[in-house]
Amino acid sequence: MGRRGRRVEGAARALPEAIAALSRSLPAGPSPEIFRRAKFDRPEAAPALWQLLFRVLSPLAANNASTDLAPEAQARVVKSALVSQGYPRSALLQSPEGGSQGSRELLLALSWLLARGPWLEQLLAQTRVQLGDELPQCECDILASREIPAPHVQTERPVDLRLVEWLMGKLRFRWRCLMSSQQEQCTLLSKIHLYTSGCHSQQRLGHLSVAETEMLRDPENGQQLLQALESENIRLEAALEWRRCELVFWQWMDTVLDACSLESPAVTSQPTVLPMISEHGLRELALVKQELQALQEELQEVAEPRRAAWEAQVGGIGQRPEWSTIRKTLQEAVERELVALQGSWEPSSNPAPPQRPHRLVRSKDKSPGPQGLQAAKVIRTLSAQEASLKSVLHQLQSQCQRELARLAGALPGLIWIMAPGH
Amino acid sequence: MTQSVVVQVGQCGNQIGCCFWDLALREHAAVNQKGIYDDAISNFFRNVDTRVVSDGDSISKGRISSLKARAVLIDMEEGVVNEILQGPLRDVFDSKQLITDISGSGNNWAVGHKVFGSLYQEQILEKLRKSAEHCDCLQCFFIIHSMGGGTGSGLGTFLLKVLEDEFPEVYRFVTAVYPSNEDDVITSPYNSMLAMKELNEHADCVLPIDNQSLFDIISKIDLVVNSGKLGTTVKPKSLVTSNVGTVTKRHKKPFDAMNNIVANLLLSLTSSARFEGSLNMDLNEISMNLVPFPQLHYLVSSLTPLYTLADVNIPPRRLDQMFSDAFSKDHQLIQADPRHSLYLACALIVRGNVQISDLRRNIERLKPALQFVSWNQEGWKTSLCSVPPVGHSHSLLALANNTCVKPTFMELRERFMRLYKKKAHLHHYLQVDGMEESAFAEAVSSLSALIQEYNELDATKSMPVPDVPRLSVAM
Amino acid sequence: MSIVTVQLGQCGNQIGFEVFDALFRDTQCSPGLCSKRENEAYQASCKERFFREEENGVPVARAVLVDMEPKVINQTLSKAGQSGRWKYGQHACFCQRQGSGNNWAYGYSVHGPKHEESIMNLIQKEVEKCDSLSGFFIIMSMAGGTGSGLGAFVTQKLQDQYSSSLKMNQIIWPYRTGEVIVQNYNSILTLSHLYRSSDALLIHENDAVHKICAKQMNIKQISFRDLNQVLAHQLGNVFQPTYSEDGSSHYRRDPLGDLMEHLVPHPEFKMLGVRNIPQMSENFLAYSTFTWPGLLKHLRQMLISGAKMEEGIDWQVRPPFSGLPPLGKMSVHKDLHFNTSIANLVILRGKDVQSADVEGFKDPALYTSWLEPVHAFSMWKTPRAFDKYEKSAALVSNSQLLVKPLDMLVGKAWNMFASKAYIHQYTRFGMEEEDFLDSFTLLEQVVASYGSLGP
Amino acid sequence: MLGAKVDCLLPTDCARRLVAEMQGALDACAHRQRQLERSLRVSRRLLQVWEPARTPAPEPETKEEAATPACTPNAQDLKELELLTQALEKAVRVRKVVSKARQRDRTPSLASASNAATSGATAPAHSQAPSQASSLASGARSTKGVQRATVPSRSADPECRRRSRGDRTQERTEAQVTGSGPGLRGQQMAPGAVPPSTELFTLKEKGTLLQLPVAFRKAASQNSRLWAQLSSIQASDSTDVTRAAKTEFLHKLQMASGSSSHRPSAAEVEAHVQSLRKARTLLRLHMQKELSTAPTDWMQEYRGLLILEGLQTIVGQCLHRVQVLQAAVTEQLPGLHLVEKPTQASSLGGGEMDTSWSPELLLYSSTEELQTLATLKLRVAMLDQQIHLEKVLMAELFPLINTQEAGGSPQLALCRAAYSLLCEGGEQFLTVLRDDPTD
Repeated sequence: MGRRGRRVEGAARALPEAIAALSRSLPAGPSPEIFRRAKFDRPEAAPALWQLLFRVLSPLAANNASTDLAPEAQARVVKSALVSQGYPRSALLQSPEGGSQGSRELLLALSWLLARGPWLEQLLAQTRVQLGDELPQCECDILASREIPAPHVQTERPVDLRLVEWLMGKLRFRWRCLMSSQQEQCTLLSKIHLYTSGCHSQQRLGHLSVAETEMLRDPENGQQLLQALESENIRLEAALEWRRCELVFWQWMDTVLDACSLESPAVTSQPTVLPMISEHGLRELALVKQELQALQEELQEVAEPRRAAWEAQVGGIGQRPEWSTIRKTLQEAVERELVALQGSWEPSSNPAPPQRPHRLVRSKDKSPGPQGLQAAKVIRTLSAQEASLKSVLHQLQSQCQRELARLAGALPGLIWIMAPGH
Repeated sequence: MTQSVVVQVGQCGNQIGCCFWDLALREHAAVNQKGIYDDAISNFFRNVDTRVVSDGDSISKGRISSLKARAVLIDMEEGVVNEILQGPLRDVFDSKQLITDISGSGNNWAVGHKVFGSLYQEQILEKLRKSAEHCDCLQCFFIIHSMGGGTGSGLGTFLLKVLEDEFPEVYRFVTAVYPSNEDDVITSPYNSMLAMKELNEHADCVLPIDNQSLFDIISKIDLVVNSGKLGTTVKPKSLVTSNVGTVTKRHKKPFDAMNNIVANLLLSLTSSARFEGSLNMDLNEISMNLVPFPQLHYLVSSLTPLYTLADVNIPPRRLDQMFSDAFSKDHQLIQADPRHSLYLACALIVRGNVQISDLRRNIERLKPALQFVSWNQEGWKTSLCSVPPVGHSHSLLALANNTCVKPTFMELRERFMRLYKKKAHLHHYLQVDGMEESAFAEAVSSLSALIQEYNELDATKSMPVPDVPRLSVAM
Repeated sequence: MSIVTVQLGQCGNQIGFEVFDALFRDTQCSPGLCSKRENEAYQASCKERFFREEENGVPVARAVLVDMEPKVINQTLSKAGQSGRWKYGQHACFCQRQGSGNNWAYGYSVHGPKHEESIMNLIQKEVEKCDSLSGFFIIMSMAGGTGSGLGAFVTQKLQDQYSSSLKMNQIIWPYRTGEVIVQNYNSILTLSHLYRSSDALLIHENDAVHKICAKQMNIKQISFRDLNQVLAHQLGNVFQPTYSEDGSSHYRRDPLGDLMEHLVPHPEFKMLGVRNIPQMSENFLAYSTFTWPGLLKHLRQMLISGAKMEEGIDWQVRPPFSGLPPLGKMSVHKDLHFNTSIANLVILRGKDVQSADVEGFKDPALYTSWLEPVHAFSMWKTPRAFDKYEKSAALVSNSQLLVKPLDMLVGKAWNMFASKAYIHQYTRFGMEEEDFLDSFTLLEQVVASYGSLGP
Repeated sequence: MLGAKVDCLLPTDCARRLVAEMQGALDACAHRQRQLERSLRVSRRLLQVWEPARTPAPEPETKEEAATPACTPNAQDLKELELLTQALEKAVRVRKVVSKARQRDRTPSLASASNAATSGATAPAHSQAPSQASSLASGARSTKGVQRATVPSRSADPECRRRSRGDRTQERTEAQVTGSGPGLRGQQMAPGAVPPSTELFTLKEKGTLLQLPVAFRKAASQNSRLWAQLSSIQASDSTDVTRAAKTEFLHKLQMASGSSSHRPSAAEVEAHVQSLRKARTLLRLHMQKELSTAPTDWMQEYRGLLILEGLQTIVGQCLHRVQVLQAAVTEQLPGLHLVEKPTQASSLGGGEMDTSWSPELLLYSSTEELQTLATLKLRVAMLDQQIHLEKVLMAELFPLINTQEAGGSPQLALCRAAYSLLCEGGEQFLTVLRDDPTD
């Protein structure tokens, strides 16, 4: 205690400031006093923390769609979100829903989130005021929601495969509709950029964005935009401050953890908790496994005879003096190639699509414009991506075709006539 | 806009052609009041500035300066062509469009086809090319000739082959006048038979015309006119027999009237291609719709109402009568009865103030009485041209691909065989260089094959034809 | 969003003119009882879709005119010019001197490739004038050569070049008793090709429209112009602005896309028929009053009995198992005439449209077993009256309505094909018998698929 | 009638999954579409004639709209004139109210004050105005402008006339000049830089004259500075001490929760699955590339062999990873550590590498380029979605087809639909003909 004692002493003033900074940087963050009370697991601190966690963890809350959810429901959302992110402590998960208990556990959960990475920054980024024009960050995320949504209409009637065809057709039309809307949006954006060129105070931007132009056209909205921007600035300042002095908070959290680790020692099983992994995830996993196994078999089929042929042939080559060096270089080259290949599916080594927020800027061709990502470069990356996805799709389709053709061959007395072009 | 070139061969061809140009000029004069050279006129005429010596230049737009017929006149005698050149139509032709000889073909197909054919091939080709050069888009050659004589049938059919080789894309419509039974040319069965083979092989469409039928029609018109019934009066501005432009001015000459009918047929046939209408019919549509098999390209035509062919002012009868008449025996331009034979296809080319509903109504009305081949139960091709013949409110030209042409061909074969069995006059033909006897046999078998095709179709007439089993979809 | 119309051949150009004229006339009509602002929004929406502005203020149709011979195009241009209200673009026409001669193969294999570049350039120029392109409306007949053959070719090229834009073909089905003798060949070739390259085939039968002219419009001597005007009226009723579903104050941005998404997502079912009510001569209109329940009742019966117009509806036809008491012994047989739908779109325009009740169209018995009304039925509306009618309703239906005509058409063409008649006319231009067989196969499938919808 | 009716019904589970997947995809598209529509509406409005979104005078039409639809078109002109006069009078009143309100309250936000006052006067029509305005074409707009400019010449008040053109901008500028409240942020907002013209204009005509207000400029530059600071501070991540403290905290928390091992979370599994999926795709592509090139000499032959064998090894590793994951997920082997370090791909809680938070510029040079870019993005997303659906369909349909009675109608129906969905992306269809037409 002695060694730590001095530190805590020194941090006596710093701690409230750090917590205050954290609070300010969070959306509707609670007062430092709440944090203090939570350390002592005081019930009055719980509701505020539930609220906070709900706000930062629920995607619904981000849309302001269901902030008026019942406390129990909010708690459920918080718990399942924490579980899905792998929060290890079961004490919180077992706590009664939305009650006033467990404010310390809530504090721990919040800290856990903070400790794991730039969570605060991500929160800020999620709600950032958009001034510039952007293309959607990654359309994939928007379109391909991997979660299975609950069907709108729980159909009582049996489903005919033709309904699936119908829905697929609808989807194709929606895609095309998106395409043309997207085209229009580009046309309009580009016009606005062109018409306002030279207006922006920041030289490197040159022209106004839609938000900025809209602000000029409709001052009332502009007022709101300005306010939003200013409050974001306040939160950003707070976040910076928090970053500067968070150490003291973690030291303090240590003491919090010490306080509670005695209370909830060994909860071995997690009976009440929601399933850790969705059925969907498991099925996906099984699917990938199947495909990998198929690939494995195919590789075996081609590799083994080649190896045998090679062994037969190698007798002659193996005698040559230069062979061993050549073999070594080849092996190294292949290894490099494969390592690079392996690396290409690790997300960290995949900077291709710009993950950073970006702002669309129209720049004149060939003029030495501002620094930034060139659209042409992104287009190249995307084209490559598109081509590879296309080939994947075609490959799947021809796999299906082979499979169905096999079936067709087995049926006598019928002629299958495919669409022309096959 | 497309253009057509008329090639008139022999005495008969040139006489009909002459009528045609006269009527065509008058029709366009009536429609085109402003004297502007337009697309419709350009179909048959080119506009030439006579002040410019160079002949090649045609004027494509603007006022009509001097119209020249898109025609090539061919005869191996000089008489008819000279008459034309001295007559009122002399301005629409010039010497560069003519090919004449003085010797004549002597009613011998072989002389026309083989002798004059090889003699004049280059010259003919040159004139044809020249006429084609004057066109923006040459679509059709109308070849007019008789079957019985020597020049028309011989050189006329020789020409077909030349056209086919030189202008494969351009349609060849032949108006062929068949000799009547009382034909005074003894060798006419030979000539016709030999010509038939050429028509079978090298024409896209043949409109057979029978002199006898034309004569009957004229008689009927005369009867109406002379009977004094119906308060008929001679129309001052009518198109037909008061043809000042033709060779002779004698009204009573039946050939003039008969030629006029044929000229009218050509005008009606091309009306929809020349003038506006709510349902156009281009010339290339005719063979497309009416020729189901390459050989069966003989189209029986009928023109109604007949008074459009006469100088008389008969009060218009019901419109529907016009449609009924077109299918009656008396109105056909060959001796045939389409109503009692089998239709392969039928076209109705309507001019004047007639609407689609009139057309539909009449087709529905007439259909039950007509027999169509099983696979073409609704084989109607229709067109509506808004410009009627001069002086009339409407008219109808019916073209039928009908097995009723068969008797004409059979009779022709019979008459031929009667001579051929005796080898009568055969030597006149065999003397001619390049003419061999096998040509006769080949001509007969060609015609017989054609007759056989009609026979086979006729055989399907009485028996019910079951529908061919369709492709059967499993699911 | 804008729609670029491509008018092909005599029929396509004549109809195209009437369609634009009808659309424009309607925007100039007295708006009935809707507010001025409302009316302005309606006009603006229509204009954005079908017209563009030019400097001198005369609206220009977003259209490309294509024909292989000049007569009809010249006529069409001058008619539009004379109207003084709107006009066609100065360089929006393409014509040649010589038509396709009723020969599909000539249009598709000769004219098509020969003039592809010029035609596609014209279309592209028109497309570039749209801020936002929804798709193409291609008007053509299927009997002739230019409309059908070149139309199929151009549609194919549009599919290649503008794959994400929508393509709707307005097809004129020829008189059953023949306009063109080879119409059945041309038709099966057209339909089968469009089934591959187009998104929706909106079909008008000349016979049906003719009957409407005779029976409903009381026209004695019916001209093509009369037919085309009825048709244009029906199309206007479908494509003039209606409110979008979510908010009631916005006009639908992309009617073509919405319509297709509702009606033709399935690749085997692309044929659409249009019915509208009321349709009558102006003389009678003044003496007539309509109620929504009355109109909708008639429209529904037209749908289920497969009637093409209001007059002569067979009231005996009942949906199967609809819970209504059967009408004696008759009803058993009448079921056979019941027209099963895949999907329907009802469009209502005019006074009190909010009060109109379309429940009758949501009966599951109307639809094929595998599609529920929630997927199969949709409704558009606007209080703005359409073209002199205080109230009017249109129905765009993907149903068995056209399967019988199609079956007959295929049968006739097959008979002709079996005798090999006219085949030489097509093989001259590079087609093969195999091509015919492909077309027959596809259409037999379409017939079978539509046929198997029924109860 | 014409065809036999054959259903191809799906088993419940399969049906539920397929419909849910399709519906999900449809909803995702619809969602994106709505987003786009919203931003399109804003952009479109910007390109139309500029005038204030809300005119001080209530438009006569709105009044008419509210009125019963009994007014006949004949009397319309008269009525319009009358309404217009009324509206003008009201405008004067409103203006008075506004200025009074400003003097009385000295509200910090001018906008809200005038807004409240105006909306008080014009009641419900307001909320609709902007959206309706957006759907008006420029043509219709300008005529209206002209109309309004000419008709009220009856009104004696010249200010009224100018006002009736509805140039809110002008009003605002003027208000700012007269009001000039000290240190009010809201007032600095006023776009004094908008060309001081009373004329309506479009962005195309006068867009280059626009200028951003000072207050906004300040806030914006501060904003970007702060983001940059945040990025840089995070890149250095304060001190190692802090990082160590955090790590220790996490460790202790883990220990304190009773389970020392790391159990994968849903997000992690998802990340793994995603990377495995990508791995599988790339591996297959690589294999095909290798197989499609014929070796020209023995060196290449050897190289190809090595690659194929190497790929085999990698696939084996991946399979192992799958097994470990499966095991960990189903908890059959508690406490087993994953062989590879879990990738940090989950949307929250990872990505220490990517630390820049300030926006990067994405430079484009032409509309076409922008369109290409956007289209490609969308197309990639769509392909992704399509591939996903394809796999789901494959997984669900093939077992089904194989269990059906061979050659039976249900199987045929199933095959046809499956062909269309699986091989043609639902665009084309297959015809099955009977070989024997007599049947």
